[in-house]
Order: sequence, then structure tokens, then C-alpha cells
Amino acid sequence: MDEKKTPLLEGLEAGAWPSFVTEIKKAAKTNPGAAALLQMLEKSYEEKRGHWKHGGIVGVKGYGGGVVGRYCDIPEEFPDVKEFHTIRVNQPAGFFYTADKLREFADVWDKYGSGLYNMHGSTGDAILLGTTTENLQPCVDELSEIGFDLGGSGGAMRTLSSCVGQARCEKACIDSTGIMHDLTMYYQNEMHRPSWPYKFKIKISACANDCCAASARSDLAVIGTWRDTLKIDNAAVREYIANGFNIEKLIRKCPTEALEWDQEKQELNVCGEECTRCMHCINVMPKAISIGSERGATLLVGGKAPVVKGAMIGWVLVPFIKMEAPYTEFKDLVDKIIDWWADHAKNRERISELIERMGLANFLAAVGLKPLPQMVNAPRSNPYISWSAEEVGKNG
Amino acid sequence: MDEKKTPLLEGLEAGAWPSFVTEIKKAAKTNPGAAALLQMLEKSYEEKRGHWKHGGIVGVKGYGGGVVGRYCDIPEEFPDVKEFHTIRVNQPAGFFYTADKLREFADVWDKYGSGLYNMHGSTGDAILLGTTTENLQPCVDELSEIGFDLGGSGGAMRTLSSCVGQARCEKACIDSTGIMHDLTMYYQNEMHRPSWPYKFKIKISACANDCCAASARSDLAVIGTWRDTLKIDNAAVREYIANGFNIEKLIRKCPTEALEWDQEKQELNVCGEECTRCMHCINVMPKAISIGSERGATLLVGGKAPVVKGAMIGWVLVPFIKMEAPYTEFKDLVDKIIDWWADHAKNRERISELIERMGLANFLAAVGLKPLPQMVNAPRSNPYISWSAEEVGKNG
Amino acid sequence: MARTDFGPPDFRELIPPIIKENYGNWKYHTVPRPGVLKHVSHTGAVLHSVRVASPRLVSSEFIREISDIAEKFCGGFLRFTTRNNVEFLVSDESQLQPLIDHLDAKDYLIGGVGLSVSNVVHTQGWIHCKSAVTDASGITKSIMDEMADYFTGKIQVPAKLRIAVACCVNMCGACHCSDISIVGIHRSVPVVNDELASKICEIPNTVASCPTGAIRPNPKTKSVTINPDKCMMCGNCTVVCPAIKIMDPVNDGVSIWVGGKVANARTGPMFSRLAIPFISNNPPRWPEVTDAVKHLVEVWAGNARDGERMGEWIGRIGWEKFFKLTDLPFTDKHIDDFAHAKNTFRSTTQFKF
Amino acid sequence: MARTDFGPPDFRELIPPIIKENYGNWKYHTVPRPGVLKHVSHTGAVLHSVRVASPRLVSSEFIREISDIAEKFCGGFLRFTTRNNVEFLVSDESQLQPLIDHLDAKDYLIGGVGLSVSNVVHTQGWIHCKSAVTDASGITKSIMDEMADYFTGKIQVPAKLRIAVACCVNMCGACHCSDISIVGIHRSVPVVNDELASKICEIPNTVASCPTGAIRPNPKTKSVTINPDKCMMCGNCTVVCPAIKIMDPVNDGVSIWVGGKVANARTGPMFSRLAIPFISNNPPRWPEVTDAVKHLVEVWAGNARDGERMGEWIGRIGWEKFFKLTDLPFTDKHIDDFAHAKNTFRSTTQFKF
Ligand code: SRM
Ligand code: SRM
Ligand code: SRM
Ligand code: SRM
Ligand code: SF4
Ligand code: SF4
Ligand code: SF4
Ligand code: SF4
Ligand code: SF4
Ligand code: SF4
Ligand code: SF4
Ligand code: SF4
Repeated sequence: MDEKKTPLLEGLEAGAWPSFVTEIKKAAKTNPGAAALLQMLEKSYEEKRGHWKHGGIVGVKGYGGGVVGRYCDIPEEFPDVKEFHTIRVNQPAGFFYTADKLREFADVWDKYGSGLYNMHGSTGDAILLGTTTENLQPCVDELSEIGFDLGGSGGAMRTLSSCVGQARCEKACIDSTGIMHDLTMYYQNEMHRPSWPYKFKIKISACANDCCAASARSDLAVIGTWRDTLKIDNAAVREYIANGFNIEKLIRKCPTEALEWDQEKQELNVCGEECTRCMHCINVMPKAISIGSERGATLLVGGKAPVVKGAMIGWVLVPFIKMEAPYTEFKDLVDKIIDWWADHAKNRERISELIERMGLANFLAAVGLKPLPQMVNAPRSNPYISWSAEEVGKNG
Repeated sequence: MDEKKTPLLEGLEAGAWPSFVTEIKKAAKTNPGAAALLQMLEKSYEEKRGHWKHGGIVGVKGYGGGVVGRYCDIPEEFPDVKEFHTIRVNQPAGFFYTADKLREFADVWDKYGSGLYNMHGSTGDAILLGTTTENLQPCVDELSEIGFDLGGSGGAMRTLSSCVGQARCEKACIDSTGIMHDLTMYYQNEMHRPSWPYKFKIKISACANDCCAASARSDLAVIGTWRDTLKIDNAAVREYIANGFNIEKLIRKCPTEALEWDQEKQELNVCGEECTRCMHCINVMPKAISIGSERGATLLVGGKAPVVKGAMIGWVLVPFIKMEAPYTEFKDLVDKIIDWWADHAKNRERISELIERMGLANFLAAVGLKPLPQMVNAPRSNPYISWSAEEVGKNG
Repeated sequence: MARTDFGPPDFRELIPPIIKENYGNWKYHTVPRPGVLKHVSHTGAVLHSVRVASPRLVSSEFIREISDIAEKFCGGFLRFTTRNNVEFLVSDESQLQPLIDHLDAKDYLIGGVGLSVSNVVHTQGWIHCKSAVTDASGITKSIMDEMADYFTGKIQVPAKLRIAVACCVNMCGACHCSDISIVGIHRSVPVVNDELASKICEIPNTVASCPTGAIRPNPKTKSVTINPDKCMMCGNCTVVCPAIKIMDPVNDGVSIWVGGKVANARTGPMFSRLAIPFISNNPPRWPEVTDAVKHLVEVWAGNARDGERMGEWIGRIGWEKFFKLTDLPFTDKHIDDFAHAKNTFRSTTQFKF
Repeated sequence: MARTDFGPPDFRELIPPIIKENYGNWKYHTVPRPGVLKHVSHTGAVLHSVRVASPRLVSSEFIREISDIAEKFCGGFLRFTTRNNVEFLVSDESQLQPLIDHLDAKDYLIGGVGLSVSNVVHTQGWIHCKSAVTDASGITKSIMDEMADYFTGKIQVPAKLRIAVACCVNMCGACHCSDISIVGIHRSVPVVNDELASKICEIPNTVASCPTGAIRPNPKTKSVTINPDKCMMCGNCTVVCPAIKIMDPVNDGVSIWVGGKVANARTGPMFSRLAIPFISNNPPRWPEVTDAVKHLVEVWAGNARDGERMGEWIGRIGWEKFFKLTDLPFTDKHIDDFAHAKNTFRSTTQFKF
């Protein structure tokens, strides 16, 4: 390959943090697409602007999405990134891989694409970064042979994501990875054939620490919790204290004043009714305090980024739901939510924006959920209550 | 008078709390308007509906407001309340009266009106409750002879109100009653000749306890505060403690953790920089803790009831302003606020609704105030920042 | 022509000499007994204020009577409070007990000071307002008959408790920031008199008056149409157009709100929030309303910590626990659906079951 | 036709035996050294996870190298984290130190665990997105070069600190809830190519796409007009209509936001809020941005109490103090003026000077 200079980017190869420039360079050694990308990026760094065009729909057989079409706006100058589409490959739950699986994956991609990846995309996919229209189909075909399917894009169920959960975490109240895999299989059609007003995302964190940032970034967040009382092993508590742990500080930081230290008995007690399962005490004393036994999840609806009506953090829709295979209650609810949304939403209107527009109470009625104080920080403060004709008498 | 039965209302004469029915009855003994009011009210109690009509503008010479016209909707049945207008009499600051003044007041009203009062209306006026169109002018004329002027109504500066302040309170940081009187005199024209899009209310509380509920009910709330540090008399603190005062509890309730109890020195200390002058410690230990020396006020803008865009609690407009006669800085600012509001507001749009519609930053620029973090709970969370063409370069 | 714009009487001419002399120089106060404030100045001067309940709606007879009392015991000096109580200003300490005895004999209720339930800030009601959905004075009297012992200090409460009553959503008062407030509300869509409207209604203003955009011009009738699905019965259109009526004795009534405050003490001001969406008007004593208020006060008083106002208590325990402790149903009405509704949705898994 | 809808590889076939055996049965974990997690199961089984930094944008060479390492020390088992770090899953404790030594030798950065600054969640940038206002990878690399010691645990911090970078306001990631986030923003009103628009623009959709109603149809040109006073440069219209362009190298750049969080630990999730409205793009190293981030981290680390995330710290001290301590100017840009702005106004006199 004709090696042009990329002095600006080279500036990003120094330093302790691993360099994406170095990575692109590695790929560029053998891959013309990657080499062109480097050159074009250098140009962007010089000009302070991107060089990708708007628009351009591409696809593969049997799928309505999973591929993001991308064309450079100066194809004359950079013919090798004229077409540079990404393939969204659905990641294994929990982002678990084996060396073999990864190598197979790289083999396919080296054959058909740039040899560059985002491991992983923000939604969770293993993103294959840049190939031509021509190579899409064979690449996807070969990926399917090694067991990798496409993720979501467009007005569809998006690739799900979860925290590592019970696979490696003592705090997991639900089987987040198992749930993710089950739901992913269940929603294959909804994921692969966009037919909704906009994207719909589900993410699963197995406890309120929310290690996959579900409540901020998913239309429906599944967050593990428990309904009884957390467990305290007081022998372990005393051990922590013997090792210098400051129990007073812990108690002060409990947001609900649910914890009490009995100095005499050297015993930490919790009032289960007060505890809001914030995880704090469990986080700082994992050996001594652990999650309750009656486990399930809280569902939050509406998390999303700012576009268009402002960012939202998902709000409580179902305070507690059992999450046991085959997750029928959950799936039924999701069906109802999607139905109502698909029926009423405008183009590019996320579920939270629709609920905001139509009213939470109306939404709850439509999906058959009872209004609960857990759903709100506080009841309304304005006196603008609506009453339906059925609820009231006839004006005398 | 023909005494008809009012059994429902009579039910409201029993009980420990003083009865307004008894009061109406007292007036009804000699006043046909009051007697008719009682009858009509009984009818309202029977029918569960009011009997006052919409509309009806009345007035007195030289004034555009101060009188609220009221007509009953069944004048045939209750001719004596056919016209039953209220007169809003501007109360003395701090609601101070002498026996003589009150008697003079009652004499005039017995002559021209129902002999019924609201002492006082929610805005602050001494409300004369019910007279005829005919009697309005002579009543107001005679009131003026004993030194009582009208308050505000309509699209005008409304009657001001204040807490008792320095007249009887150790917490007063400003002379709330003096300020109220001065401003009332200054805004006589604005109060008496409505020419604005809607009402504008000013209330003055001499400290953050806000005993005249200014921040909830006035477009511009003046709340006394200080800029240095509150004062602690530690001898008095020790006295409190000796008498059983729980100092730990006080410290826990300080919202800013500004207080510290030095057990060894038996000394209570405050960090002036942390203290947000919430008044709590001063409230519970008035003998030991007192307001700072560099006194002035915080101005809050926008407090109001729900109609139309929802209720608001005034928000910080000026963190600190000296409030010393003749209050020139304050009056200049009010002028600017009113000018901007009168220029831009729609009919029946309060200042806070206008600011909400036009943007707080635009408002600040218009009235010449610098944006300050004290004005907000938190900066914006949405990325929708506007830039004017002057602020940026020319698109290259 | 009569003189105008001379303003109210100057309060400086209406204050007792002790206040003139100690103006801005008070040092501290104590509450020697319920309903009485003792203010001590830096000079050592002592002023006692004796606070008594007033129905606010008073007669000339009442005015004259309190004037006589003030004259007899206070050199003629008295004032009203911002919550419409009367305060007798006693400069001569020897007159304090005689005044109290006199007030007791005359059945005045002394109280409302400090940790107590003070007077109800209320509004005109059927007595004088065209918009009234209920009678504020009647409800106030009914409630305070039940609350008298809380006013006088016989029953103690953890903190101040402020009740307000407004006869419509205009909330003339501070209902939106009271510990407990009772607000008159409608429950039916207004009725348009098309014929009248075609003559007197300013159509664009009327359309604009509706906060939810429920009103559309109706070119056929030269009037307006109201979309019942969008209407939230606020009554604002009836203020702008007299051909629109919303009064409805069958469906009008009151709602109850809790947890508001105004003072910045400890916590900032708070809005009152919906506790009970609707109770029918039941004059003369609105027993369901007084029961509800009593119940709310009792649950609060029984559960709050010392110094915790209603809203601070709820803030600590959470609304879900409030509804549990008060045994009030939580309904679709409690969920905000007005302009800023989404700010009330709970964006955290932290809640109690 | 190739098979479809068979889904991702089943993770159950990709987890090491120790995880299979102890699935859902972990008891607790410790952090034996920075970057390493030791999970102990109820059966006594021990799994070590060694976390290393990844640039996220990686090559096949990288993929093969980490595969080789995993094979050598971990029986071939590894995973990625939700913040794009790589975790080597060590079942055989005797392989732990050799693995660490190997990683050190190869200059992998071990860290990101516990109280530390972990990897930056970031987005495509100029590398692949048509909407990119800046380059997320370049900024990320520049920042993390400065933060490396915070990642490896050489420098300690009071709590977790999460940084995110998004190249436009779409914020693909969790910028809106990160301790520090860097977001690409435009500062100029989009330019409409009327001729093109008249051909390809779906006018009603385009008009509807504007959150502030700044776009009006222009019947004359069969295109649309943008009201510059109403436009807040969000770029949403450019997604809907390709004839509208907003890219502007002179005025594009980034904004910095602070204090967001996602976890429900102690406090509920919080939004990130504006700290610095604008910094020009200054590739390749965006020194003004990295300085600002470093400064923010240092002021936080120097002032926060143990366990206090950025937003919790600011919540305790107040934004006015935050701006004072960081010496950042507070401007009109910081004051919200979007749909729910009034909820951000301070309705209390409680503030610090
Ligand atoms: C690739 C990815 C960023 C990355 O570098 O990781 C990405 C890239 C794009 N996002 Fe995104 N989004 C990606 C995750 C997200 C996330 C995070 C998440 O899913 O957890 C969000 C925030 C959460 C949310 O959905 O609200 C996100 C919010 C958006 C939005 C704003 C949506 C909103 O309602 O606010 C848009 C705008 C749009 O859809 O028009 C958008 C649009 C886009 C588009 C499709 C815009 C475009 O047409 O160019 C980008 C394609 C770029 C490209 O070159 O591939 N992307 N996007 C992420 C998907 C990878 C994957 O499949 O794993
Ligand atoms: C008399 C009084 C109630 C009382 O019993 O004390 C009152 C009575 C009326 N108010 Fe009020 N308001 C009274 C204080 C208030 C207050 C409290 C205050 O000023 O501190 C408020 C809440 C604060 C505020 O201004 O927001 C208040 C908020 C309203 C509103 C809603 C305004 C808003 O922007 O939300 C309206 C509706 C309107 O103006 O159309 C209103 C309208 C009315 C009208 C004029 C409606 C009408 O045309 O019938 C009432 C006249 C009734 C009558 O028979 O006199 N009144 N009104 C109060 C005035 C007495 C006085 O001058 O002292
Ligand atoms: C007389 C009066 C002012 C006036 O100009 O008329 C007044 C007078 C005093 N107030 Fe007040 N307040 C008066 C209405 C208010 C109001 C307004 C209202 O209720 O509508 C408030 C705001 C209420 C709210 O937050 O909803 C108010 C909030 C306070 C507070 C803060 C209460 C708290 O939340 O802790 C204090 C401090 C305290 O009580 O320790 C206070 C303290 C005081 C003190 C102790 C001040 C002093 O040192 O003299 C005065 C005697 C208090 C008492 O009654 O216990 N005053 N005070 C008002 C009596 C009304 C009544 O008859 O009951
Ligand atoms: C590996 C990972 C999950 C995964 O499926 O990949 C993970 C794993 C663990 N998290 Fe997490 N968290 C992971 C992303 C997150 C995220 C999401 C994110 O950063 O985008 C969050 C929400 C962050 C936020 O609030 O903005 C998150 C908030 C927590 C918290 C609560 C933090 C706090 O605010 O106090 C804990 C509890 C703790 O650290 O004490 C926690 C605790 C843990 C524990 C200790 C759980 C356990 O017992 O095993 C795990 C090791 C923690 C560590 O890194 O110190 N994890 N954790 C993610 C590692 C990301 C990385 O490479 O840095
Ligand atoms: S969300 Fe909870 S269960 Fe899942 S990895 Fe994080 S701490 Fe563990
Ligand atoms: S989980 Fe949170 S709320 Fe519950 S006891 Fe522990 S610290 Fe308190
Ligand atoms: S507001 Fe403050 S100064 Fe005024 S009466 Fe109340 S406590 Fe005293
Ligand atoms: S006034 Fe309030 S904030 Fe200041 S020290 Fe006293 S209790 Fe604390
Ligand atoms: S609250 Fe409504 S009904 Fe009552 S006085 Fe005010 S405007 Fe009239
Ligand atoms: S009552 Fe209110 S919501 Fe209903 S039509 Fe009239 S103004 Fe609109
Ligand atoms: S943040 Fe914006 S520019 Fe960056 S990848 Fe997402 S859509 Fe593209
Ligand atoms: S950039 Fe945003 S605000 Fe400006 S016109 Fe386009 S959509 Fe509207």
C-alpha cells in the first residue's frame, strides 16, 4: 500500500493508554479499507470535520436491519472507503467469548472486511467496522456458519444487553445473562425486521448497581431486586469491624436509616420495611451483607438519550416481577407495551415520549397495570385532574 | 327584618372555633345586606352551588380598581344582595391597628355597607364585604377622610404585604413593614390604575422563615437574609444545654452540616461559608443564635397559584441586595422587570409564565442581571444550548 | 374630587410606644404559655402578644369588641397576623393575666403559636365569589372545631401545621404550599351556551385560555367546542367567556392536598401534593372532609419526628409509605399528567414495597 | 438461503467450567490488587478476573493476541465488560501472577476495578458516523493517557468515576448519566439547500422534527425556513432531511457535563449537567478538553468525601460552590431553557454566596 503520512494521528500513538490509531495501523498493514480510513481520518483531523455521507440503505437477505450503510463523501479521494458499512453482530450474553470463537470471528472479518472492530458498540453488539456492499452478504453468511447472528437497527427491538450477573457476581438477584439470551431468541423476528415507529431497547442488570446502565439507556430496564429483607451475617460484620471498618459511616450513608448498630450486642440490624434495596451496604460489606431471598426484578420504562424531548432515566413501571423462565408475564407485558406504542407513536417517537404525551395513567390503563405510589416520586401538585364522564354523576 | 330560618348554617354556630355564621348574624341584626347574604348562603348550602354572577365592573372616581363588582344571580329572590361589591382597603403594614382606628373604620362601613369584613383578604387588604354600587363612592370618600385608601385589583400592582418584621421580631434582617409602606406609597399609581397584562404582587418577609408566604404568593418576593455569618452566643448555648437542649439533634438538622459542637470547649461553631441561612438553628435557639450583621434581602421572582401553567414558588433572582431607603436599586429593578413583562406578556400571563416561555437567560439579559449559579438548583441537563450569531465564528 | 393615592395609614402611627422604642432591637422571644409570645429587647423591654382565633369573616361588633379589649388591656394596640389571627399587644406585663382571663371568659380561643395548628388561610367561597366550588368558611369552621385543641396547645404536635382552604383552583391563598389544603374542584366538562357565545365570546381569547388546547372554534355555531378528552376541568375558560359554565352541584366538590410548606427552615419550600382526589360537598359540616383532615393530622402527629413538618415527614418515609400509613387509595388521579408530569416519575429503583 | 434468526452464540457454551459450576452461587468478592477481582463461591471455588484496558476500536491482531493470552493462562476464557475493558478469567490461581507478568510485559494496563477511573464509554466519531461533531476515539485516547494512573490505581480516588464521550447530542452511550461527559455540539444554525430540499425533503416530517418549532414550510421555495432565534442547534432536522446541513468546522466543538450517575447505590440515578458549554475541536489531542477533565477530576478527588461520586459531592456542596471550587464561569448557557427548564430554577433562599 501507498503509505501516506498521518502526522496528526501519529500524535495519538504515544501515551500509556492503548491507541486506536495503532490498531487501525495494524489493520492497515494488510487491509486497504483500514488504510484508507486512516488517511481519511487524518483529513478529518486536519479539517475538523467528518467525511461520511447521510443516507444509504444496505442490507442482507432475510434481514431488515443489522447493517448500517455508510458512504464517504469524497469517494474519488478515498475509493477504498467509498462504501464502509458496519455490521452489528449480536454479542453473546455477558460478553463471554472463548479464544477459539474470537479467532473464528476474526477470520471471517479479515476475509470480508476492514479487520477493525468495536468491541463492543454502546448497545452491546460486536461491531464489524467497515466493509463494502458486495461483501456484506458473504460475510453475514459466513458469520452464520460460525454461529454469529445479526443484531438490531432501525425501528426494531434492538440488541439486548446485560450485566455479567450470576455468572460472576454475588449480587445478582436475577439471571441477567440467561434472561438476555432467552429474550434475544424470543425477539429474533422483532429484532431483525424493523416494523416499529422507532427503536426499542431492553437491558438487564441483575441488581440496582445497574452495571449495564440499563435505566439510562433502555426503553425497558430490568433491574434485579428482592422483596423480603437483605441478610446480615453478624460474625462477618464483626470481622470487618475488627479489621478497621467504620460501621458508623456505613449507617450514615444508608439513605433510609434502615440500619442500626447495636453496640451492646455488637449486632447490625436492618429494618426490611424501610430498606429501599439501594445496594450500598451490600456493596461495601459484600462478605457480611447479601441480597434477600425472594428475588425478582423492578421494571423501569422510558430510559433514553436526549433526542428529541430530552434525556430520560427509566421510571418505575412494575415494582416487582418474578423473572423465571419462560418469562411469560414479562413477555406479555412487553407485547402490550409495544402494541400500544406502535398504535399511537409518531415516527421517531420513543415510548417515554409517547407516555409523556398521552399521560402515564392512560398508558397504565392500556397495558393493564394498576397505578402505584412506587411509580412516582410524589403525587401531582397541580389541581388539573381529569374525570371521565363515566366516573361522575350527570350534571343536575 | 323578616327572619327566615337558616338551619344548615345554624349547624355552624356550635363548636369551639369562632363562627362566621354568628358574625353574619350579628351584622344581619341591623343590616339587610348581611341578612340577605345569610339567606342566600343557606340556599347555597342547600343546593351546593354559589349564587354570584360572572362579570360586572364597578368603580370609584380616580381609581381603576380596588373594588370587586359582585351581583347575585337571583336578585328577585334576594334584592338586598342584588349588588354586593367588595372594597379592598389597603391594610397598614404589619396589620397594626389602634382601637380608635378600627372603630372609625367600622363606623364608615356600618354606614355604607354590610357591616361585614374579611380581616384580612389573602393578599392583605382589609376587605369590606358587600355594598351597593350607589354606596361605593361615598364609602370610599369617607374612608379617605379617615386615612384609608384602596388596594389593588385587576392588571395592576397589587396590595403589598409583609411580615411583622423589626416591629416585633428578633429575626428580621430587613425592615419589612417600612419597606412595604415605602413601596406602597411609591406604587400608588400602578396600584390604582390597572394598565398591565395581569396582576403583579410583591410581598416582603424579613427572614427566610417567610411568615407572609411571599415566595409562594408573590411575583416578586423580598426575603431578608445576611451575607456574613450568623452569631453564636456560646454562654447562651451552654445555658440551653444545661436546660436539657439536645445539641446533637440541632446539628443533625442543619441542612448544610455547617454547625459543629466542640465537646471539649463546649462551644458551638458555624462555618459561615457553608451555612445557607435556613434559619433553623436560630429558630430553635433564639436566645443563643442570631442573624448576621451584613443584612439585606434575596429577591425571588415568579411565585403564584396554579392558573394557568401550574403553581410556582418564586425562584432566586437576586441572591443579595441591600434594602435601605429609598430602595432605589430595588425600584429600578422592578421597573425593568415590569417594562419587559408589560412589553412581552400575553393577556393574563404572569411574569413567571412569561419567563418560562421566553427563557430565564433572556429575561436576565433584558433586566441587566448576570446569570449566577444561585439562581438554579442545577445547570441544564439537556444539550440544547443556543448560540447567537454574534457569539460564534462564520461558518468556514 | 376626593383625594387619591395617599396610601394606607402609616403603621408607624399605629404601633405601641414599646415597639417604637425597640424597633429592630428585639433580642429573642419565648413562649411562656400556649398562644402567648414574650419578646425581649436588647434594652430589656418586654412585649407580650396574646394571639386569639378569628373567623376572619367578622362583623363590626367583633371589630368593636376586640378594640375595646385592646383599649382595656393594651393601650388600644392590636394587630392581625398573616394567618388572620388577632394579636393583643401587651406592653404592661401586669395586664397579661387579666387580659387572658378576660379572653377566656369571653370564649376567645388563645393559641396558634409555636408547634400548633394555626388558623386556616381561606377564601371567599359561596359567600362572595362567583367561581366558588365550595364554601371555604364552612369548611374552615368545621375543620377548626375539630382542631381547636391543636390550636390551643391542649394536644401537641411535632411541628407547625398549616391548613388552607380554597374554593377553586385559583387557590387565592397558599394552598399550593400548605401542610394540608382543601381545594374546590370541578369534575365535569364545561357547557357552552352556543347562542350566547356567538354574541359575547371573544373566540381567540377563549381558545387561548385553555391550558390543554381542549377548546376549538366552531365556525358553524360561531361558538367554541370543548374536547372532553382533553379537558381537565380547570374552569379557566369560564373566566374568559361568560357563555361557558362549569358549575355542577352534582359533581363539584373538594380535593385534599398535603405536604406543602413555605418556610426555608431546614428544607426549602415544597408544593402540596394530592392525597384525596375528591370528596363531595356535604354542607354544612363536610364530615368526610373534617374526618380526612383529622385523620391526616393524627397519622402525621403519631409518626413524625420532633420538628418534622408534614412534607418533611413524607419526604423521609416516602409517599408509598404515606399512602400505606394513611390507608388512602392511590389512583390514576394521583399521577401527574400536566405539563411537567415526567419530572414526578420515579427514576430510581429506590422505593419501599 | 442462509439460515436467519438463530441468535447469538449461547453464552453458556462460552463460560469456563468454574462459572458453570458456581453459576448463581457466588458468595463475595475482594480486590486483591488493583485491576483484579477475586470472586469466591459458596463452595469455596475462587475465580480471578484480571481487567485490562482496551481502546475498544481494535484490530484482528488485538483480537488474536488477547485470545492467545486467554488460551495460555485462562483455558481460553475471557470476556469484555460493559465499559469495553477486557477481562481474563483465571480459574487456576497459579496462573494469576504469570498472567499479570505477561500483561505487564506486553504493556497492557491492568486496572479499572473498584475506586478508579474506568474505561471511557464512547462512540464512533469521525471514524464512522455521519453525524459526528468531533472524534470520540481521539478525545478518549487523549483523556485516558492523562488518566492512566487513575485507571491502574496508582492515584486513588474517593469513588468510581465514569467518563463518557459522544460525538453528537444523540449521545450514543450514557453521557447523560456519567460523572464526566464530553458531548460534541454545534453552534450554528443549519443551512438549508432550498433547491435540493424542494426535491427530496419531506416537509411535514421536517417541520415536525424540530423540538422548538423553529422550522416553517416556505411555500415560495417549496423548501423550509429556519428561525435562528428559536433554533438550538440540535441537528435533529438534518437526520430527517438530507438537504439541511449543520456541520461547521469553525463553530463545532464539545461541551463538558458533570455529576451524572446510573447506579442506585446510596442515591438514585442522576443526569449529567453542563459544566463547560464549549471548547473548540483541537485535534489530535484536544488539550483544552483533557486539561478540563483532569482539573475536574482533581478538584473532585481533592474535595469529595470517601465514597462520594461526583454528583453526590456536588449535591452536598451545591452547584454554586462547585463553580467556585472549579473556578469555572457560570453563564447564560448553563441556565436551562428547554421544555422543563423551570424545574431547575432554585425555589428557595437556601444557597451559598
Ligand atoms: C454504533 C453506536 C455507537 C458506538 O460507537 O457504539 C451508535 C451509532 C449510531 N447511533 Fe446510536 N449508536 C449506538 C448506541 C446508542 C445508544 C446506547 C445504547 O443503545 O445503549 C444510544 C442511547 C440510548 C438510546 O437509545 O436512547 C443511542 C442513541 C442514538 C440516537 C438518539 C436516540 C434518542 O431517542 O435519543 C440516535 C438518533 C437516531 O436514531 O436518529 C442514534 C443514531 C445512531 C446512528 C445510527 C446515526 C447514523 O445514522 O449515523 C449511528 C450510526 C453510526 C455508525 O457509524 O454506525 N443513536 N445510540 C451504538 C450502537 C452499537 C451497537 O449496536 O452496539
Ligand atoms: C378576596 C380574595 C380571596 C380572599 O377571600 O381573601 C381573592 C378573591 C378573588 N380572586 Fe384571588 N383573591 C385573593 C387573593 C389571591 C391570592 C393570594 C395572595 O394574593 O397572596 C392568590 C394566589 C397568589 C397569586 O396571585 O398567584 C390569588 C389567585 C387568584 C387567581 C389565580 C392567579 C394565578 O395566576 O394563578 C385568580 C384568577 C384570575 O385572576 O382570574 C384570582 C381571582 C380572584 C377573583 C377576583 C375571581 C373573581 O373574579 O371572582 C376573586 C374575587 C372574589 C371576591 O368575591 O372578592 N385570584 N388570589 C383575595 C384578595 C383579597 C385581598 O385583596 O387581600
Ligand atoms: C405573627 C406571624 C407574622 C405576622 O406578620 O403576622 C409570625 C410570627 C412568628 N413566626 Fe412565623 N409568623 C406568621 C406566619 C408564618 C407563616 C405564613 C403562614 O403560615 O401562612 C410561615 C410559613 C409557614 C410555612 O412554611 O408553610 C411561618 C413560618 C415560621 C417559621 C418556620 C416554620 C418551620 O417550618 O419550621 C418559624 C420558625 C419557628 O417557628 O421556629 C416562624 C417563627 C415565627 C416567630 C417565632 C418569629 C419571632 O421570633 O417572633 C413569630 C411567632 C411565631 C409563632 O406564631 O409561633 N415562623 N410563619 C404570623 C403568624 C400567623 C398565625 O397567626 O399563625
Ligand atoms: C464488569 C462489570 C459488569 C459487566 O457485566 O461487564 C461490573 C462489575 C462489577 N460491578 Fe459494576 N460493573 C460494570 C459496570 C458498571 C456500571 C456501568 C457503567 O459504568 O457504564 C455501573 C453504573 C455506573 C454509574 O453509576 O454511573 C456500575 C456500578 C457499580 C456499582 C455502584 C457504584 C456506585 O455508584 O457506588 C457497584 C458497587 C461498588 O462498586 O461498590 C458495582 C460493583 C460491581 C462488582 C463489584 C460486582 C461484583 O460483586 O462482582 C463488579 C466488579 C466491580 C468493579 O469493576 O469494581 N458496580 N458498574 C462492568 C465493568 C465496567 C468496567 O469495565 O469498568
Ligand atoms: S448489576 Fe449487580 S448483579 Fe449485575 S454485575 Fe453489577 S453488581 Fe453484579
Ligand atoms: S440496601 Fe441501602 S437502603 Fe437497604 S439497608 Fe443497605 S444501605 Fe440501607
Ligand atoms: S419572616 Fe422572619 S422576620 Fe418576619 S416575622 Fe417571620 S421570623 Fe420574623
Ligand atoms: S442557619 Fe441553617 S444552614 Fe445555617 S447553620 Fe443554622 S441550621 Fe445550618
Ligand atoms: S379560590 Fe376561586 S372561588 Fe375562591 S375566592 Fe379565589 S377565585 Fe374565588
Ligand atoms: S375547563 Fe379548562 S381544560 Fe376544560 S376547556 Fe375550559 S380551560 Fe380547557
Ligand atoms: S453520538 Fe452522534 S455522532 Fe456519535 S455515533 Fe452516535 S449518532 Fe453518531
Ligand atoms: S437544528 Fe434543531 S432546533 Fe435547529 S432547526 Fe434543526 S431541529 Fe430545529
